[in-house]
Amino acid sequence: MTPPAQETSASLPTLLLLLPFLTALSILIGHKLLKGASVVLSIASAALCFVISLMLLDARDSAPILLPFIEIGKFRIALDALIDQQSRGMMFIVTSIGLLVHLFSLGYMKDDEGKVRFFGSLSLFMFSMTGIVLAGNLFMMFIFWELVGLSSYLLIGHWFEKPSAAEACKKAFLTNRIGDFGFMIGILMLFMANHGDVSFIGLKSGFAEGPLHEMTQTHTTFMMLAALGIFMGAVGKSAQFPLHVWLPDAMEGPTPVSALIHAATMVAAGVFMLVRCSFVIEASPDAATIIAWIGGLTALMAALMATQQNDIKRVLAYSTLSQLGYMVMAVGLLAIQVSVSHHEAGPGHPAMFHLYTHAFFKAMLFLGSGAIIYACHHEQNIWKMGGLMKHMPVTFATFAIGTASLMGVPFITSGFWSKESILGVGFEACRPLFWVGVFTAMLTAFYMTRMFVITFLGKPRTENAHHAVEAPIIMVLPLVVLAALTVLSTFESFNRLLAAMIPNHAEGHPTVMIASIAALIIGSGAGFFLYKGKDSDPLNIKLFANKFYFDEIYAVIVKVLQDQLAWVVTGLERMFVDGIVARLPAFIAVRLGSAARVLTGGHLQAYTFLLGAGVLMVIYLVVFVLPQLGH
Amino acid sequence: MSVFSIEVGLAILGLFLLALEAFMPATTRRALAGISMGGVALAFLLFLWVNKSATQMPEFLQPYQQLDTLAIFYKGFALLITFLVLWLTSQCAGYLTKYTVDGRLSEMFSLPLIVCPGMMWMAGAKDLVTVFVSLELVTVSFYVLVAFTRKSALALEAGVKYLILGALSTGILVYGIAWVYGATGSLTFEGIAKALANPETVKLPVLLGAALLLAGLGFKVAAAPFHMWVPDVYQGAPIPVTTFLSVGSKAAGFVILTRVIDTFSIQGSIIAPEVHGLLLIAGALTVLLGSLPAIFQTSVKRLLAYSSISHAGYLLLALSAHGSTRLDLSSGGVVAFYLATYLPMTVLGFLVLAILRINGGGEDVTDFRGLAKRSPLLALIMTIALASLAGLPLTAGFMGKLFVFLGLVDQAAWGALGCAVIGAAAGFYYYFKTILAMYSSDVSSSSQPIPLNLWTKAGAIVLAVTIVILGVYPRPLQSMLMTAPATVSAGAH
Amino acid sequence: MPALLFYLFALITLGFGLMVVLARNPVTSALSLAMSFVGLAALFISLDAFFIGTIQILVYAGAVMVLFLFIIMLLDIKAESDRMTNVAAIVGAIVLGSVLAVQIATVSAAHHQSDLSVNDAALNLVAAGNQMAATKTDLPTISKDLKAGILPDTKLMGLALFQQYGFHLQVMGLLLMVGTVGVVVLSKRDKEVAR
Amino acid sequence: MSPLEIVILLPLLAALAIWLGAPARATSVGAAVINLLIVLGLVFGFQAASAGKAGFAFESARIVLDNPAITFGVGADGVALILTLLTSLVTLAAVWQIGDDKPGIYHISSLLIAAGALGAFLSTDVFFLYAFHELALIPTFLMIGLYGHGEPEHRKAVAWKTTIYLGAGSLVLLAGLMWLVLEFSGGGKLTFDLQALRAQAALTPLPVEKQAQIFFVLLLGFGTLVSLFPLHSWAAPAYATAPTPVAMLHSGVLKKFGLYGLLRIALPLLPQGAQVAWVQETLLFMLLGNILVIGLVTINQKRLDDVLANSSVMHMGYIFLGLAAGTEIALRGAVLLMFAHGVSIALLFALAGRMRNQLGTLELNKLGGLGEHAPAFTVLFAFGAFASIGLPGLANFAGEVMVFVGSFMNYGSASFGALQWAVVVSLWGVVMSAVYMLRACRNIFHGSAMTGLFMRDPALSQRLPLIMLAAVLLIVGCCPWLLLNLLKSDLAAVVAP
Amino acid sequence: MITLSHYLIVSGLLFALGLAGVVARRNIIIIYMCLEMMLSAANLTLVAFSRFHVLAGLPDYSAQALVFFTITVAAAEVAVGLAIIVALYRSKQSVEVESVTKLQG
Repeated sequence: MTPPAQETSASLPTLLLLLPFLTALSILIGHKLLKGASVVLSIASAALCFVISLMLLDARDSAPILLPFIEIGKFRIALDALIDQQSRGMMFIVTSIGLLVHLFSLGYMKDDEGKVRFFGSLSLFMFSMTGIVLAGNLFMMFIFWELVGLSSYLLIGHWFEKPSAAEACKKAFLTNRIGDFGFMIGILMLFMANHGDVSFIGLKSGFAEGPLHEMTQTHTTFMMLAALGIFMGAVGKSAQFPLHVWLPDAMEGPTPVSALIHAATMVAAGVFMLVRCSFVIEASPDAATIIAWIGGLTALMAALMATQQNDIKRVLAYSTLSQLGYMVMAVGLLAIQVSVSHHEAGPGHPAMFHLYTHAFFKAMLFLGSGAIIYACHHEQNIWKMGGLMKHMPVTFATFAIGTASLMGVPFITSGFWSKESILGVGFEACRPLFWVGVFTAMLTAFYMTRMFVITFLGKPRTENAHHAVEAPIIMVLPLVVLAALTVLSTFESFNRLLAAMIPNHAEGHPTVMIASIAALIIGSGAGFFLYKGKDSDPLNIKLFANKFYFDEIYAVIVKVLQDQLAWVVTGLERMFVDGIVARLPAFIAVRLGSAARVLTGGHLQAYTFLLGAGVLMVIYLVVFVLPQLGH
Repeated sequence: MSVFSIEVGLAILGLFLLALEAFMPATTRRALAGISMGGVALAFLLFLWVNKSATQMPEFLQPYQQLDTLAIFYKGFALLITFLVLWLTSQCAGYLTKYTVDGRLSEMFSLPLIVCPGMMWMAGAKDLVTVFVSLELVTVSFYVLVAFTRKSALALEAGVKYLILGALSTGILVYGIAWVYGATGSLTFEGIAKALANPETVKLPVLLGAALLLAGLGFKVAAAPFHMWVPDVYQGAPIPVTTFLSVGSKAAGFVILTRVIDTFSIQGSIIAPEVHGLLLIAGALTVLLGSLPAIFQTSVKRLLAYSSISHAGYLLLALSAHGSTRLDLSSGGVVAFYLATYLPMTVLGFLVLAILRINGGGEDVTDFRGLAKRSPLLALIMTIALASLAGLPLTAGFMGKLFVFLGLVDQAAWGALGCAVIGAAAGFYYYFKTILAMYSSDVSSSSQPIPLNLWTKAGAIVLAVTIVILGVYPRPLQSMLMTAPATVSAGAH
Repeated sequence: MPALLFYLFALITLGFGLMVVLARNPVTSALSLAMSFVGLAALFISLDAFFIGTIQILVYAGAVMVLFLFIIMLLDIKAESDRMTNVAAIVGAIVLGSVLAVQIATVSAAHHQSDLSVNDAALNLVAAGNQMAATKTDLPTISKDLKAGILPDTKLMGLALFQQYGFHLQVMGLLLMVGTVGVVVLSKRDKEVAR
Repeated sequence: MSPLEIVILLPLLAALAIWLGAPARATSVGAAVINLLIVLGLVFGFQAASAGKAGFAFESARIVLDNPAITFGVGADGVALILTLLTSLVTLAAVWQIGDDKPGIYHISSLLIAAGALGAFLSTDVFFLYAFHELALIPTFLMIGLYGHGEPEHRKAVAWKTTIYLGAGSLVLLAGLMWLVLEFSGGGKLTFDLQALRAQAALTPLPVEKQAQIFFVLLLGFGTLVSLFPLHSWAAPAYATAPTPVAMLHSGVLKKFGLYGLLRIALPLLPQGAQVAWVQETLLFMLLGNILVIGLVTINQKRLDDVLANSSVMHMGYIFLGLAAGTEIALRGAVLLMFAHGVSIALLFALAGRMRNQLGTLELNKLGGLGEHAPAFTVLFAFGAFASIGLPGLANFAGEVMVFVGSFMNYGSASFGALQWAVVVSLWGVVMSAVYMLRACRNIFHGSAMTGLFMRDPALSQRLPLIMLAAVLLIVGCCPWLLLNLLKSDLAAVVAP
Repeated sequence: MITLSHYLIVSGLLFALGLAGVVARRNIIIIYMCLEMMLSAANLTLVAFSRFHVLAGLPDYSAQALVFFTITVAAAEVAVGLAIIVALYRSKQSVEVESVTKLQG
């Protein structure tokens, strides 16, 4: 797969890729020497990355080869970047939020003895994430896909002494592995179908007029399976139903991690990848429909779960889930739209747009929650908070902005526009999903209001909440910056300037707008009046509180389909395989041997008899048997 | 000076020693050992030196003795093993004398000097009379030798068993000779071959004769189902005699067998297929009956007896590849090669056994415990010997097996090959059992180091090195045997 | 030889042979073995093998059997007691014996000369005598006898042994020597016991 | 005298020296280091040495026997060189981590095993290729039987099982090789020389069905040595019981001999044999047995050494997958995977051995929280573990992905054959391996430390060889082309992609 | 008319008889006698064949020479054998086969 002659030099992206890697490596090797310096190193590299990504913003589209990997004859798997509008924008999000989170962690992890390890892992994550964003072919994508899995494993398990954290990181990795299982199959199918070229450019042309083109007509199932395989990767990474269970548990990690990885960037990588491969999905309407519905389902379910959570981070986690659901749904919907009306989609992608806006405000919300938790001495239960408005004004303000734009307050928040564009597509492509989206929007408004009210309004419910003070400047600063970005990202002019995203403000159907606004009002209103001044949850719905019992169900499945099966198989293997291949022959040999010892039993008479009998046998054999055989 | 004079000279030396023993009882054992070993050594050197062309033989011997490659090889072989046996005898004189009535070993030194020419004449035999006569010379001497240390009940029992069964086999052998003679009208291999190649010859009597003859010889080489005497006799007899039996008498038996088989499966022979089939079956059976019971053995001496049975099996299988022409070695050549590799490892095994006995140990596997501590050299050498017996590559034993297996694969005798594989696999167990015991550090019967005199060391090392050399560089030996043609040239063609 | 005599001697041979196997008392067995050998010798002679027949009586019936008897007397071995008769062994023996006999009989019938009688395979002594006389290794006595139609069996035997098989004869001597030595070695008195 | 002969002889001489009383540790480590340096030199000199040559580099041949023609011939192509490198790396690590309290036989047998492996990999003559492998039989047997872990009865039983299993397997192999030799010596005199056999095979290929039969016999023979399902039941107990250096060398290096043999002898001489339907389907069935059955068995294990031992059995399946695919990419991937697996499993066994020494147990549910006290140890283990579950950036991934890709080279087709389905299933195996490895990590290093079970990081001097292995994993994982460039034409595709 | 097969069968019967005796009897001396019987049977066969294998008008004396040797060998064997048996009797006070069953397995 030979990419087109590269316009811009590969040096800049290469640097961008290697910088965090080298940082992580040097921290791994030299942490004894560097000590505190390693933190600085890590932050410095993050900052540098940010700068580079800014420089890249006005780079021309290109597909430079960064590093060789495997090259045999004309077969090659290389690390080659694909620099285009999408990757540039994504890179901006990753590096900017990454930098801010680095800074925030400086404060948040101040007195954590695993600080060095934490920053090392962060750099590793930056490296892997950059890789995903830059990836120009699916193999490279897969490589870094797994690497972000690793870094998230390390970061979730940062406090590995806590059993819950240990379990959580394991769960996250394994769930992602299951996703990658499908992802790899999808890649291989495309590899086979497209004659060994899985670079995005190659695939795109392949679908346009290459070998894949007619296959989309002739072998629909094959293409659907391929598309779903690719999608499965996203299901794992972006925690879609049914592999969504790992994300809430991932909140065991330090809050900055949750902000960066499990809200803004990594979990969004699934969506990023889907958009990258949108042509695959567009090639198969059935796949598109499935994807859209799974997205919608996730969005709805997660929102319902969120309404009953009491852990501030978990509420945010579930909202992240449901927002991701939105984006995936958007991918599916747009694909449907394109495949139905065979016109090429517009430049910007609603999913990407929502990803972009969501990244900022969700990161901010998480960091805000982090600040709150920090202030309340690592108290996470919202019912143990309250009245924080007075104690932490800045946090309050930023949090408010974030909440608003997550709920999608009309016209003034970025969240509104991005959600609008999605609902708009839904309205045209698939009505039922449109209503699902609207309902989810209402729920979103509800639970965010709920959390906001319980946390900030009313009076403190505990000592911790009472003595809460504003977080140190190093932590507040990122909040403010993010708030600014959130607000800015509302205005097209800014985005144009960034050239990161082309938000297509849906000058859409009035129904869409009315519906979403109505949803907002109903939801937030209900939330406000229901929870105003309450000290405990007035309504409790076990089903939602227990997340539809997914964990329990999965626990049973794992137990039966894996552990007990393994037990049985082990028994069978010992019994039959070893038994028949090894023990049985040995047994027979030993039996024969002991039987043969009778021949040498020590009795002279027996010997003479045997000797005579032997002679007779030989005579019989030679004289009477063998001649008949003719031999 | 001819080969024959060497043989006669040895016999005379043997008689001289007997006389010496009889008339000058004062002669020390050392002197006897010295004279006999010196004599054999001298004979061996002369043998290497003399002109070994058949014309050198006195013409009254011409009809009965031949000097082809095989004959020369086996004559040399006989001299070598006799020397080693005498050496071994002088080694374990210490404990052997405990079991002789007069505390002397004199005949143990003189009889081998008479056995040796017997074997050499067997090696060159051209007709059944010579075979019978020399074979009986050897056998009768062995009756005496086996029962020699008769104060040990086991030796005596072994003697009795060997006597009865040996005599029985002799009877069968003679009867077989009678029938072969009756059916072919000749007692010389050449004449028999000629008759066999002649399609008019009636088949049935020949087959009976062949069956009885092979049965008689099969007893001598410990082929199943005539192997049952071997474990008992080997275990009971004094170690040097056991060595002599398991190497010398086996080799002598096999040279006869080779010639007989070559005769029977001569070009166009009417009984070739039957003989071939019998060899395959008997060989496979022998391997199994030798290997599988060995799994249970606790006495190393008896273990070696069983191993010698299974090796006999491989040798029979080697003979069965008479038709195969892929190797430069004829089947007889392969047998000779195998026996040449078999000699050093077996002698080594018995040597170590003897040394243990001398140092107050027994013959059980448990007596080998901690040998690696008591004498690392001995342990290493025994390991090499056992590895070679088990047929591990880079040792002599493997080369022999390689040729045998090649022959089997070439004639596509998968069944026999399977048996051979099973036997070899079982071999891994019972040989390695001893190795494990030697290196295991848990409490041993006695743990004081074993003293080794220079000669013992030297001899042992030489033998071990021979094993390794034959294992990695068998070229000289093979090229020496390469010119061995099918040893009987029938006038038929 | 008339058929009658053949059957008589065959009967003697086999009958006393049977006695050897059956007799309880070793002495009986030994004596009947001697008798059976006498019968055998007669059979030899019926085959014109006078010399062999003679030494069969001299060596076997004479020396060997005496040796046997002597040993039996020396050790004065009792008859095998009834209770110890091993049924299995006897059955086995019968089976083996009969099967072997059948096999041999079958093959014997197949031999190409099986139905030739001694007269059919007649000796041509005169011709042989002439032939012998022609050779330079002629022994006048032999050729004279042959020409006279007498079979000088012993002389011919001697010829065979001392001309053809001289070497083997020497080996036999060696063998007998070994036998003697062996006997000496194996029956030496044990010093400790003696003392 | 070819340098390769030195490489083979050096360990043997060192072993002899130790037996004669030289200081064990110094001698063996010294020899290993020198060997490693020589091999590295060869690796760098390889391009030059093999430039423009079809056959092997650094060749030399000494005639041992005329007919059958057996020569003590050595020579290296890319595959041999890669495996030689692997051997010298693992050998160094293995002898280095042997404690000073251990008797000399530890070093002697390690060196013997190493010499056997080196000889097998570097011989260009089938006879010696076979013979050298057997050289390791007795040392392995003795080490397991005498110094293995667990009750004496248990370890003896394991030693017997291993030895007899391997012995029988190699006898079957011997039969197969002889069949091969007899068939390919073209009526003339027999030859064991690989080049000659190849020439003959190119000249007069056998009828396909006969190729299939011979290939199958060879597969059984070699497969036993590689613990190919269902001929695997010796492996897991052997590795779990064997002393650390033996476990490292045997599972890391010696086991590769079987695969090497298939690559070196079976595939080139019997190209169609492997592709005959019934052979390939049987092979696929067997390797899926390795991956699925043993994968589940591994999940069921309760002790770390059992987990590692079984996992090493399981991973053979992926290499066999590469052989079954037979495309150039897949074959090279298999070679890479052999190297990677060797390094990673050796690393893991070394660490497990240390843990056993310090903690006295490897029961997963007894351990925990080691990550707190032994961070460096934990990191090293993580390298091994994640490598073995095929994480990108560590060596195994490149190999696995090449095997998978190589199996999907029937371009343009829109349907799965047996091979492709096998790949799908074995991809699930990757998930399973993640399950047991992460479980092990979680039980050993995460959570809170169990009382009484406490260990520290090994001293740097003890850590060095392990760090070396980990570094190799990382380097090869990031730049697989370093090794792949060594493979030139010597792995021409068996089936045209 | 007495033919060759008569002799063969007689000798065969004698041989079989000897074998049967060897197997059936437990007294080693008697076993030894039976062995001698077998040898003689073989001799009879040889002589018969030699007589019927007429060379130049004479019986084939080479076969008879073999018979001569056989008889000699038999004599020597008897001597040695009886010596061994005597030795056995001295140590075991018995010449029954049951007295030699120590070596087994």
